[in-house]
Amino acid sequence: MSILDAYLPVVLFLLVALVVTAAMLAAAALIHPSRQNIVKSQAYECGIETTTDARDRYSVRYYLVAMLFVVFDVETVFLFPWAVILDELLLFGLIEMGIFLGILVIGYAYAWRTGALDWA
Amino acid sequence: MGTAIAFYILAALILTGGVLVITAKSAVHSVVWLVGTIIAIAALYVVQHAEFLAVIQVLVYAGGIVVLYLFVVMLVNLKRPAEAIVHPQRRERTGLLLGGALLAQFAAVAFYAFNSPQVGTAATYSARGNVEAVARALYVEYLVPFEVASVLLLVAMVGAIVLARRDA
Amino acid sequence: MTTNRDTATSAFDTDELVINMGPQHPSTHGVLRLVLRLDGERVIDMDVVIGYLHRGVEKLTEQRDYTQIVLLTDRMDYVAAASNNLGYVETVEKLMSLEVPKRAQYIRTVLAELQRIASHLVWLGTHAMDIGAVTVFLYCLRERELVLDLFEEYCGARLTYNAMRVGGLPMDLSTGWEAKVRAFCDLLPGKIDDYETLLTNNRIWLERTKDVGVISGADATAIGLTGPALRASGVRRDVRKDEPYAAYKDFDFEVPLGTRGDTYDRYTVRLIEMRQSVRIVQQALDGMPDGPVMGKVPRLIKPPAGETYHAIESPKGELGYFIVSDGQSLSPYRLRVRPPSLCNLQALPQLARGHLVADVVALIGTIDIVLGEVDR
Amino acid sequence: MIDMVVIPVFKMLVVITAVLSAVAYMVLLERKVQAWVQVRLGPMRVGPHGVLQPIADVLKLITKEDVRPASADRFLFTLAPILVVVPALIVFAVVPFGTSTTMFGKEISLYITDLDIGLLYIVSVASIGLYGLILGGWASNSKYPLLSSLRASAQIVSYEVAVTMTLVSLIVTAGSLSLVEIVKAQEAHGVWYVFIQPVAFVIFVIGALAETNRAPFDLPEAEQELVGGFHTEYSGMRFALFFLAEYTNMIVVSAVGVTMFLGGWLAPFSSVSWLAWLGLVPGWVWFSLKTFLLLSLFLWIRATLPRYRYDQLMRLGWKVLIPLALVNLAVSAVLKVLL
Repeated sequence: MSILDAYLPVVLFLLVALVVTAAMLAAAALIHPSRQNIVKSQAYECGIETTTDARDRYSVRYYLVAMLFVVFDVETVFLFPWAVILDELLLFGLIEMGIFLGILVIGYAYAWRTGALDWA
Repeated sequence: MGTAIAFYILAALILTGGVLVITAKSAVHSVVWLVGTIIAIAALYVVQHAEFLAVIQVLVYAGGIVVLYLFVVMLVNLKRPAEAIVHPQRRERTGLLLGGALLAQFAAVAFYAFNSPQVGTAATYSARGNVEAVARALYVEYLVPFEVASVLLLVAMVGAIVLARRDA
Repeated sequence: MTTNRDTATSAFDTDELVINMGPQHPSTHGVLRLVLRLDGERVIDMDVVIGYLHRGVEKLTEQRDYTQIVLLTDRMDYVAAASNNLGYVETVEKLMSLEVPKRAQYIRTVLAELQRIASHLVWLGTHAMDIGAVTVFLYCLRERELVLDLFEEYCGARLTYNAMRVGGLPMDLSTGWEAKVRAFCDLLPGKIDDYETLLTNNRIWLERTKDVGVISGADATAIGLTGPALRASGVRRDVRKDEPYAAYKDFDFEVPLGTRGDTYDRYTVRLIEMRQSVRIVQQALDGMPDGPVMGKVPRLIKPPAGETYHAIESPKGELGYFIVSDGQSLSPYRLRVRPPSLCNLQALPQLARGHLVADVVALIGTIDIVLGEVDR
Repeated sequence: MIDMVVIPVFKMLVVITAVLSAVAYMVLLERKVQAWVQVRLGPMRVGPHGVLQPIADVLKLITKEDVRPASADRFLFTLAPILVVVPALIVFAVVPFGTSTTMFGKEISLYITDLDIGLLYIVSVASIGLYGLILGGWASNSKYPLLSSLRASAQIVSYEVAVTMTLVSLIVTAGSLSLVEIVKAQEAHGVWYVFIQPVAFVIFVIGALAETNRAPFDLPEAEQELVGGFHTEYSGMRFALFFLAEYTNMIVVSAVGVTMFLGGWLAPFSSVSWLAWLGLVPGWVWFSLKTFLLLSLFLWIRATLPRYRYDQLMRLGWKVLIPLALVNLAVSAVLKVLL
């Protein structure tokens, strides 16, 4: 089986899932009533008219979490192929990944020390 | 045959996505189109038998870096008036310059690709799968770049913390 | 690393987010509105906006005769109507220097303590639910139903009892009621153990309540906290002990105190109070005297000219009534309530400052407010 | 053509139908389990013991008006629910429900496809679902949903790191990224990986709860705080899609957990001779049963525990689970090399 044969079902599944989802939305759109009015289409804020805009600048912490995530994400990406062939690399693999992770653990420790991992 | 059809469909999707990224009015819409483009590129990798690269493309770019973009787009409120644009023409000039540089780079890559001997990608594709080929290349042949990558990640992490902590 | 939030204009500067919590919000325990100013999810400051449930109870009393007012008091703290009744009738009795029969005093004490249990059960259930432990809520309400059954059998109503009269009680106990109360008293401690199994040593519960909303005894006194919220900060103040009313001086019970004044202490203090209430009820039933339940009261209740203040320990704290009579009218010249919910609510901004949004919800729960009483 | 398209599409429709009905009945099951824990009955009105309640729910959601806030971003408001549902569904492409079965004289595999990088496929596709949550909150242009979607995205990415690391330590043990191969490796080892990697399993379950926004990590949806979360402004079918995605994701993580740790379609006690008859039960039955048990654990936890606060949740993710997962990975790797 070639690689494309294995991936064709994935593409088909994507299309099927999209069609099913769209069909659900479309079916509901045909059936459900639509009686919009001004009050109904206000954004919810506990019954009070909103005075300030919701789309505002947010705490930088969210950004920091995303940044740290990207770093760790890339790190785990390196781990996956390594884990697969660890039985070939053996001690060599252990040491090279030890160095790789060791360097990252320094960064992790730095993040811990500076409080970047504390939300509050 | 099937590969060719897939290639052209995906290439069309990627180009459309790319155009939508730069023409979308809202920055958030741009980010959404960027995700679509990245996924289409990932599919193109699969067609090129680089399935590992494809999932990594989705996992790291679509699932990580673009989330970061989205946060940035949300973080810096784009509705605020731009503060520091003194010369609008300067921005245009910079844009033209960068665009030109990019085109030159494309030309160079294309020129190089046409004039160099074929690199055997298929040869490295082993029977037990793509991941192992990548793994072997990464952890045996390119050991030093791999270890250097961890330093790069360390710098990224420290840099992010320093930047974010500056005012907080 | 210096804090220069006021002057910084860099791209990492965060805008303050002003968000309304309430009046239509599931955890504000009624129609309370909090205007939160947030940095991320951290509360910088908040304004408490009240008045959405204002019905002018105090003004209405000027148009009602003294017996009718009992009905109005029901609707203030509507999860503890009997306590409201008790505070009011005792104030009028004090104003008129009426003697209340001993049996009536004992029954009033039983009712007030059952009411305390019911009110604390509602508090525990909603407080736990605000923190996400939904099951505790249903368990608490299950036991509260039993208290409501007892009240229903006593006076016919389950929420707004109108259970007391100036000078005594409207009716004596029905036969068999005392046995049912005893059965409930035997049952409840085991049930409280059940709640404690779910919460007291639960890691998440501890993390959510310990060191959240800490207030020192001095601060608590200064801001006017009363009731369990005050005692959790280590201040020994309980009207039942300090200025005994009804039949409290006849009974032996402890007043639990907290040490740190955090949400967890307020939780444990109220749990112990429920257990102590059971003790009081049992002692009252054991020593229940015979006799009439209504004292000698003139047909028309018309207190002499004068004014008086009297307070009781309602489940939420010191509930005081101040009544001014002109000596001629059948209605008070002025009636003023000192509602514990309102006094305790004043502490909310101070408790919440610097905490996260999720804590605000826990703090509203921990100070145990009823908006009917806050707004009146 | 039949092998390439018709049979796979048929399988996909079967999977989607099964997932959709499983979701519908999981909602009922959740309400019933919660009710039993809380000494009440749960839905009883629609059908005997409420068994038709899911159908009533679906009808209600379909016929309900779909309100969109005036200030919302039209395009993204509609796109967001689709973006959460589709990734949740297509993850099932690589989940093996069993090995194969014979139908109409043809051998049909009980999975849609077997990818060499199956596990990475799951991780990466699942990461796309995040956009639906962020965009749903942002497109609503309403404060509570926006706070919630920021919470959701930070929470999900935080726990994704730990969960992915536990998966890596499992791959160290199994030596493959294909889910079919991982189950076969468990068969060959003669032991489910939950017994080899118990710590990884615990981290996985905790992370799974957090990534699917389930109690005690249901902060993005905490109705007591954020009145419902990123889908506050949604109603009707678009809301139903968010709902569908959440429960589909629960099934996904349970199915992945079963495949990775609980032997997938394998029958239990295969080494005990007098229980060998358990192997006669079809594999997909075992698979469903184990998934169901893991899901019930989710429901049980929800009925028991209070909710974490945001900083505590982040601390648990970054300061407890990630180091633990790293240590676990190191130990697994060292043991693998030495033994």
